[in-house]
Amino acid sequence: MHGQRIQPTDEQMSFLQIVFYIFAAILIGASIMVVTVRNPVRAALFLVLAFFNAACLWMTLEAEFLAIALVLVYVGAVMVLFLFVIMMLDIDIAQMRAGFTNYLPLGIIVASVMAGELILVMLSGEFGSAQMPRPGGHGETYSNTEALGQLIYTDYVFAFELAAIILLVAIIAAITLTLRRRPQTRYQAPEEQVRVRKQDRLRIVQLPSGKEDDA
Amino acid sequence: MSRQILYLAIPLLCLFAAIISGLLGPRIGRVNAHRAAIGGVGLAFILSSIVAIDVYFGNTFNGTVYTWATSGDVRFEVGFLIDPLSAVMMVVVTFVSLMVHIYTIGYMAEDPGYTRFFGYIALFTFAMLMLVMSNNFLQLFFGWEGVGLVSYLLIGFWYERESAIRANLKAFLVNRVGDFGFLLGIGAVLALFGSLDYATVFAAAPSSEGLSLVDPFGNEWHWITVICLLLFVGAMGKSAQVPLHVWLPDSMEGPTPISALIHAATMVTAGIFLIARMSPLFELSRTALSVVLIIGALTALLMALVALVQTDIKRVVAYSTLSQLGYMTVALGASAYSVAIFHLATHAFFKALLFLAAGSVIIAMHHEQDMRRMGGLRKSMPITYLTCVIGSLALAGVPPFAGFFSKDAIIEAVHLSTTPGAGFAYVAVLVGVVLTAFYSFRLVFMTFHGVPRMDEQTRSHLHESPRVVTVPLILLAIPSVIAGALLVEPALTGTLFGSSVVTPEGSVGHGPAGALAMLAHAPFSAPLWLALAGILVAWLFYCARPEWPGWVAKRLRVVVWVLEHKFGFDELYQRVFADGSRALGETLWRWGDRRLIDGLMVNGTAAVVVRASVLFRRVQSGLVYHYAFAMIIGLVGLMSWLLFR
Amino acid sequence: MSWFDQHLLSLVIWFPVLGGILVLSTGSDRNAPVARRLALGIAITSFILSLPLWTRFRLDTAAMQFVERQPWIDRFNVHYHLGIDGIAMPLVLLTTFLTVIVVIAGWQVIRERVAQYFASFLIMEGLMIGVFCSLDGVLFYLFWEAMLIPMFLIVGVWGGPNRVYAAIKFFLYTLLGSLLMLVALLYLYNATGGSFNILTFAQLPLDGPTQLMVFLAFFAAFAVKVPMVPVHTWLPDAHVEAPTGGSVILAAITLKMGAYGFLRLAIPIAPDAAHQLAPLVIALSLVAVIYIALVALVQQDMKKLIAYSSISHMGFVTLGFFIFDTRAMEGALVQMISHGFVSGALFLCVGVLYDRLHSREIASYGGVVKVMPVFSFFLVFFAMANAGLPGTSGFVGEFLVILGTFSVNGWYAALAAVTLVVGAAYTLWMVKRVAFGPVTSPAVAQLQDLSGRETLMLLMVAAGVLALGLWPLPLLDVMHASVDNLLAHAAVSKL
Amino acid sequence: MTLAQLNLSIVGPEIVVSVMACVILIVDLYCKSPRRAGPIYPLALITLMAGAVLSFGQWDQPSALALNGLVIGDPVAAILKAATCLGVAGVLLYSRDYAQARGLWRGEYLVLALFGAVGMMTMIGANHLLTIYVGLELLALCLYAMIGMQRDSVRAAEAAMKYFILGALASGVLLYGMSLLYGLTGSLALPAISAASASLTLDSLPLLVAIALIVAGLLFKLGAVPFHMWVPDVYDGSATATTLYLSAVPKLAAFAILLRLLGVGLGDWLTAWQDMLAVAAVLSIALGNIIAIAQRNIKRMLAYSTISHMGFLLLGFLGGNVHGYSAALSYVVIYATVTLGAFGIILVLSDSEFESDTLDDFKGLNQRHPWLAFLMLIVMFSLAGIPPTAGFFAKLLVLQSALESGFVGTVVFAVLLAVVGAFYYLRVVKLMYFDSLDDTVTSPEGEPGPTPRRSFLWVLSANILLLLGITPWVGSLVDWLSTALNDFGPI
Amino acid sequence: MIPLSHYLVVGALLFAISVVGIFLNRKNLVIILMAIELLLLAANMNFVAFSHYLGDLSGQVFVFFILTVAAAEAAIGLAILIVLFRTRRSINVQDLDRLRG
Repeated sequence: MHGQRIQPTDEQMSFLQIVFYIFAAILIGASIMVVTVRNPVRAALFLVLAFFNAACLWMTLEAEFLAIALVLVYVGAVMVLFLFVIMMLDIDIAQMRAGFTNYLPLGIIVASVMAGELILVMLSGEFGSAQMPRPGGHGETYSNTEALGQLIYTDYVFAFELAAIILLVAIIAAITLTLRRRPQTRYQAPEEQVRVRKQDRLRIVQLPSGKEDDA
Repeated sequence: MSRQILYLAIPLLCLFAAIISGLLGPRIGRVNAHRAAIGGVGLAFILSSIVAIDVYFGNTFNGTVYTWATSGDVRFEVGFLIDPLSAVMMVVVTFVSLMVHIYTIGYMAEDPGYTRFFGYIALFTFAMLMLVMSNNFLQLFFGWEGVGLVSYLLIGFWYERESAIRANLKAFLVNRVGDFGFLLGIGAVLALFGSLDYATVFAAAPSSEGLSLVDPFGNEWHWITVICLLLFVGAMGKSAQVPLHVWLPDSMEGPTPISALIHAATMVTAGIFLIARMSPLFELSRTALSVVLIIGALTALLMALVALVQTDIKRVVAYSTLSQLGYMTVALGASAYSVAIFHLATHAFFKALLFLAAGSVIIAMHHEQDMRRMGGLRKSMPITYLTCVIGSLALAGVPPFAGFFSKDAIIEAVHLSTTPGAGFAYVAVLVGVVLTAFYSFRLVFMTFHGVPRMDEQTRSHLHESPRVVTVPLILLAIPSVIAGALLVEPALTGTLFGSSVVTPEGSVGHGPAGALAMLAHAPFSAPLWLALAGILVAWLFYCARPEWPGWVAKRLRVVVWVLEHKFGFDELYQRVFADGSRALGETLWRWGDRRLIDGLMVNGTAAVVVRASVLFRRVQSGLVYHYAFAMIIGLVGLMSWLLFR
Repeated sequence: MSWFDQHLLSLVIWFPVLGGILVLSTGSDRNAPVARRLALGIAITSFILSLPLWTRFRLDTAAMQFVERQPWIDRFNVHYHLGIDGIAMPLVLLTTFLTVIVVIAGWQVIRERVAQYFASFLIMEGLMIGVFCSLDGVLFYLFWEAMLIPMFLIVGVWGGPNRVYAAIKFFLYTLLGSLLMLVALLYLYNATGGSFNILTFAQLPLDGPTQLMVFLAFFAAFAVKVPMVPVHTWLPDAHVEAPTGGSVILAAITLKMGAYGFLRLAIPIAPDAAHQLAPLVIALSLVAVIYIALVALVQQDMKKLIAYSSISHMGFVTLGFFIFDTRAMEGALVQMISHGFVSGALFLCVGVLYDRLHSREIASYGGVVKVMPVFSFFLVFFAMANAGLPGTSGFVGEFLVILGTFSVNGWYAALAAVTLVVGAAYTLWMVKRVAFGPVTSPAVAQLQDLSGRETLMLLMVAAGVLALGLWPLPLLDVMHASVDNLLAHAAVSKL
Repeated sequence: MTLAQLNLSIVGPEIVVSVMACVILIVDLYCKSPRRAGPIYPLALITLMAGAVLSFGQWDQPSALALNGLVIGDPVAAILKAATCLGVAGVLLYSRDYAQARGLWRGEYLVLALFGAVGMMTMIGANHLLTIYVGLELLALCLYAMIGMQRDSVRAAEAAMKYFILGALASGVLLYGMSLLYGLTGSLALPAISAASASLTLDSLPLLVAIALIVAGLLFKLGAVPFHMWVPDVYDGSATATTLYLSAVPKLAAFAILLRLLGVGLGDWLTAWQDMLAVAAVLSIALGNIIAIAQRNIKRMLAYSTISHMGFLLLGFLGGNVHGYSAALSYVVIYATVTLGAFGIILVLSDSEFESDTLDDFKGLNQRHPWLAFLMLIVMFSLAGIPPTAGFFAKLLVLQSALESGFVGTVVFAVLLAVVGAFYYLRVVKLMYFDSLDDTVTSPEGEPGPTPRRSFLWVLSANILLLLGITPWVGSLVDWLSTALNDFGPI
Repeated sequence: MIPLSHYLVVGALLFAISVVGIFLNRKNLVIILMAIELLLLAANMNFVAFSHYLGDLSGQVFVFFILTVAAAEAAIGLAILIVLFRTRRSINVQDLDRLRG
């Protein structure tokens, strides 16, 4: 690890706390909106909002690289993909609401039971500030990205390679699933291209020379 | 050793005869079949006689032929006990059987089942010999059931007749009820004595007298009484004692020679023989003797009464047999075992005679058995008539015919008996004498005297039976006349049976011991006069005043109705046991097996599972949010359980 | 011991199984004659192979004989462990003998999938023998359950109209019981500290409640198989629907497997529980004897009647076992063998009629003796044997059981002896309605008497019935040592 | 850090297969031809064989860590990896005709299948939460895509979507649980997690929640109740070839992560998850067997049967000891073999127009194809656990281990429900053997139906007869499989 | 001082919301896909928080991989969505019921 840990001062902490609660509140609110809102486009935008806030929270946890990656990967790529699909599919939003409220109470009950239990557990003391105090911040020379990179390319190289494969699979899968060969569309045929021979490309036509013009 | 081979030869000859004539009959032809059978049985008769003479000179035998099985500490063996009792029985059995064989040649001449019939009766002789020659309970039971089997086969001989096959089933089942007791009796013997060998059992019996048995319900039973009563149940079945008598009249569905052989002379007396054999045991139980006595008396009386109203010639003889078996049982109950066997022997001759005579009549009448359609046959069938009269006189107990001596001895023995119930028995046997005389001469008069009542065609063809029929009649008539006089003395003094039958002091009576003395005493005793009175009444009713029976019947309508329904035993059994068990079986099957077990438990479970399947299947709604919901509920459940358990 | 002795049991088990596979390989029905002959040859050979089991059997010991033991699954200490004693040996011979009969019985009758039919029986023969020979819990269970598969197919493929229901019922019923047995076996394995040896199980000290549970688990398996009331209802269905050979094997052998299980497993392993529950078992047995006999009385279908009669007779067997008396137990064992012959023969008789008229209804017949005298002779003979007539094998068992029972409890004996009457009633009433009386229909009048093949097979069984009835001593001699040993073992409490 | 320290040979099979998958992808690009089958199919088979051989070569090596502790190489991993490769090869063998007839037989399909295999092998060798997760996702993504590849099928799309949503949900749950575990133990490596048990007891509520979440995620992967609902729909909706792929082989990997996570990672907190697994096992056996009865579609029926089998598999885990794990290992290996056979037969019977997937399609099979009927018979009895098939021994082993751990009631219950289960297996046998090929079936002149490739039939027969044929040698197999777990545990 | 538990509570709430969101939504598959993203975010939140408080970077590495996988997952999920839409002309969750029973 690079750099030195710096103990934060109280003021910083209180500022951090305010930031934390604001972002956390927005994050939760945005999440609720994602699952309840009627319009998928809006849901996607709320999700973007949630991600932004999550990224901010991660910043408070000194996970700068991940925070940036979240915004870049998620907001920049994945959410765009979502929006793209939503637009492409052009779904009738009007009928998307019916019946929702019928299940809402049940959903709230289940959610509150689950959230209740989880919160109970989280607050049960094991993760309190006494048991797990907040470590000091890193020094200025510390680079989160570099540290991560060190790990990823050494200790976790196997996982990294696998992640590469996963991405490859995703590419293959996405293409095979969605690529439609319309008969009227013209495609490249690489196998044909490779197999091609000179004769196929160039037909030498013997034209009689020196003929007279057709009229 | 050579004796042993001799003993072995007697039953085995009959067995081989049976196999040859019965199984190979269709191959070797009728004549050879009956030759084989008669040859075998005849030889057996000769050998039996030799054995009897041998025994007379004191050469008894008790030994094992082979070990049938061993189990635990008990050896089950097959062996012979040759003593006076078995010797007498062997001679009687083989003689009557031989006669029946010969008679059959004529009687069954036209029957398609000729060879089969010979096979059966030879087999019967085998089984009966095994029964009487046995030295242990196991073999006794073997013979016992063997004769039952043949009886079953023979009653149903004419298998196409519904009544015949009903009768044989009935006979077998009623006998099985007896065997039920018998087998348990054997079980009791084994449980008490640890052996099934007569000699061992009898030797141990006196010392076991005081033992009692406590059943799981806390009742205390006297061991010997239990054994004797159970054995007597067996005897009741085979010897057709009330209330297990119902099969015997029906068994007349079989061919007449069978009625003579099995259902008069031999098999039905097996029960009498059994108790005589078991006399050392029965002597130890007054309770058992008393039961024997009363059952015997009841049988003697009730069956004689039923005989009064029968119109079927064979049924009259059958009921008379029942009644006479009752007499024998009475004698047993009075501890006069030798007398019972004596009566058994004489009865065998004259009853076989009567049956065969009846058979002769039936042949002449073209298988018509109703006496109301007979009459006046004496002219066309003199030999039959004569022998029939001899048989009837013997049956009625008129001196000096055989029946007189034996029956008189029984009456005397009952008179002297101190067994509880003897008073009733005495009255019963005396009344029985009148009735016996009446119904036997009713038969004679209705059949041979008076006006012929048959149709014209039958009458024109009436003629005496062929010689194969009449010769046995004559041969049987001879012992019917003389056997009593010859045997009475040794039988009553105990010399005939020696130690093979217990003869308690004072059981036979101290009256006149010799035949002549008895004859001389006869006019001064009640039975003779009672018999004569019975004959007289029969003459009045059926010869002199033929209108009287109808008049009496009208007056005593209820009595006649009861008698014609044989006291309702048949109906009762049919309703209660036959129909009852069938109804019970039906109920158990329908409700128990099908509804409760199969319907409710087996198929019910299956149905519940299938229902559950269909029900649970609906949970799989196909909607992804339901699936997710299930997962989340499962997750919450797991979490809650772990957290709050 | 020679090599031959050491591997004799394996030979007797696997020869028919491999033979069955060989028969199976003859394939389609075009080769049916080959399949038949091959099957008969294999059946006869395996019968002959099994004979040395008798001739070389030592009567003076209760120990297992012809033992063969090889490790099989080391991880569970499972062995390929075979051996027979005086209880098992007669059953093995019965199996090999009856398979010959069954092959003869199916000779002409089975016209479809002939090879599969005979192969099923041969394979089943080996598996059933395996049950009787196994001394290892897993091996026992393996054979026990594997036998269900061919039987299931036999009932289902060649059976009657309601065969599917019957086959599935048979299978599931039996499976239910046997799975509980499996649990018990596994439990014992854990309790012994890692052994599946049945002989070790028998020596295992178990406390009272455990014994009770183990016994009940075994009881579930064996009671179903025997079958005892009230888990008997699979049997009438399976019997009725099965083809003749199937019924014969079902009645003659498979039921014995249940009874055998009591002796080999349930009683030795849990003697105290066995004593404790003996009244229950006896009560069920007596219910079987009487209740089932009454039910049999009203059956309209011959096979059903005989099936119920089987249950009733097997009641005698369980009664004899749980009286804990030498005579009763030996009687029960003789009854097992005898019942194998007699009920098998009765099913063969019904099969003979069924092949001709394709009806098992009693009402369809009547007066058969007129047209089929030889057949009727056998029918009456076997009926009498079924009714326990002395001189036939049917008597020996009943006699000994009743005698043995009487020495323990007279009332039990009295109730058991009711079968003398009711047993005769249902059997002979059926005979009466089928064989006797006037010829009822033109179809009956057309019936042909037994062919030589049918006569032969019935004659073979009849000879067995008669021989056993007249001289059961050799059979009993085989059992004495083992039965005494078993009773002595069961008499010693494990608590 | 040197290359030697990475211990690359342990991940050799994964490397070979993934590299070859890329190669195939490229080859496919240039050899596409509608007429010729092309070289990719044999290439894929060779790849898998090579993977199998490489994996199998390690089975007697001592346990060792590789790639900085992300991966472990031990005998059980070697066996399971080899089995995975062979299983996938089998799947490809069986699927060929069927998939070709439906236009599924494309390079992408094979490549995805191979990458899926890589995912499974990764899971099998995982020694680290991250490896588990990545492997899991790799497999899952391949499966989603493979199901969805039958693009013209409404059912396949629906199945893919359902699988995707539920699978993602389960992954999320698992991840969340992993995150808690990470927080509690401060480590992602399984041995380290296990070592934390010295200080971390079950009084810790977050630990309990973490265990619950992880178990839930694992149960989903197995398809145990109540996380089973995807199973029938996905089995049913997918093309049979894909069903074959996702039903047989991934269970091996699922077993492996169960083994790694519960056996190593959470092994010391046995009491927390033992009962959960028992409940899930009982519910799975019950529900699976009961609902299967009402099915008319054999794929759905087999799906429910799978659920019940996973219940049985869980029984092996109840004891939390090596004994039980080895039983479960035998169970899963035998199960995979049976399933391959079952779907293999369905594949044989299907042809280009005809999906032989309803029960009625099996009517009278004995008359048409006695041999196939016989094979199916073995499969069915093996699934039902009737001796002498291998299925019996599998059941025997897990029941024994559960009993040994004192779960008597559970075992009795399981056993009783196995009877219910036997019913629907028997029904298939009944249809094949007892029913005749009557009017309901399409071919009126008794035309023999599709004629499978001879080589295919050989492989199928060998596969299925194995179930019967190992009986005499089952001892060696079981012994061998249990030695694989002899020195199992955290290194 | 922000205790670790507060971050965890945020994560727990996100988890609960997203989980409920998955089954609450009956109309639009896209929103379900988004809920899944939220679910992963919840896990990520935990990892990052733990990573920070433990002073151990491996949690962040894990998140890195989760992000990668999530992106791949989103791509495939959307691809399947498109396939579904093409065959069914609907992405209504309630229409997704051909397979059942």
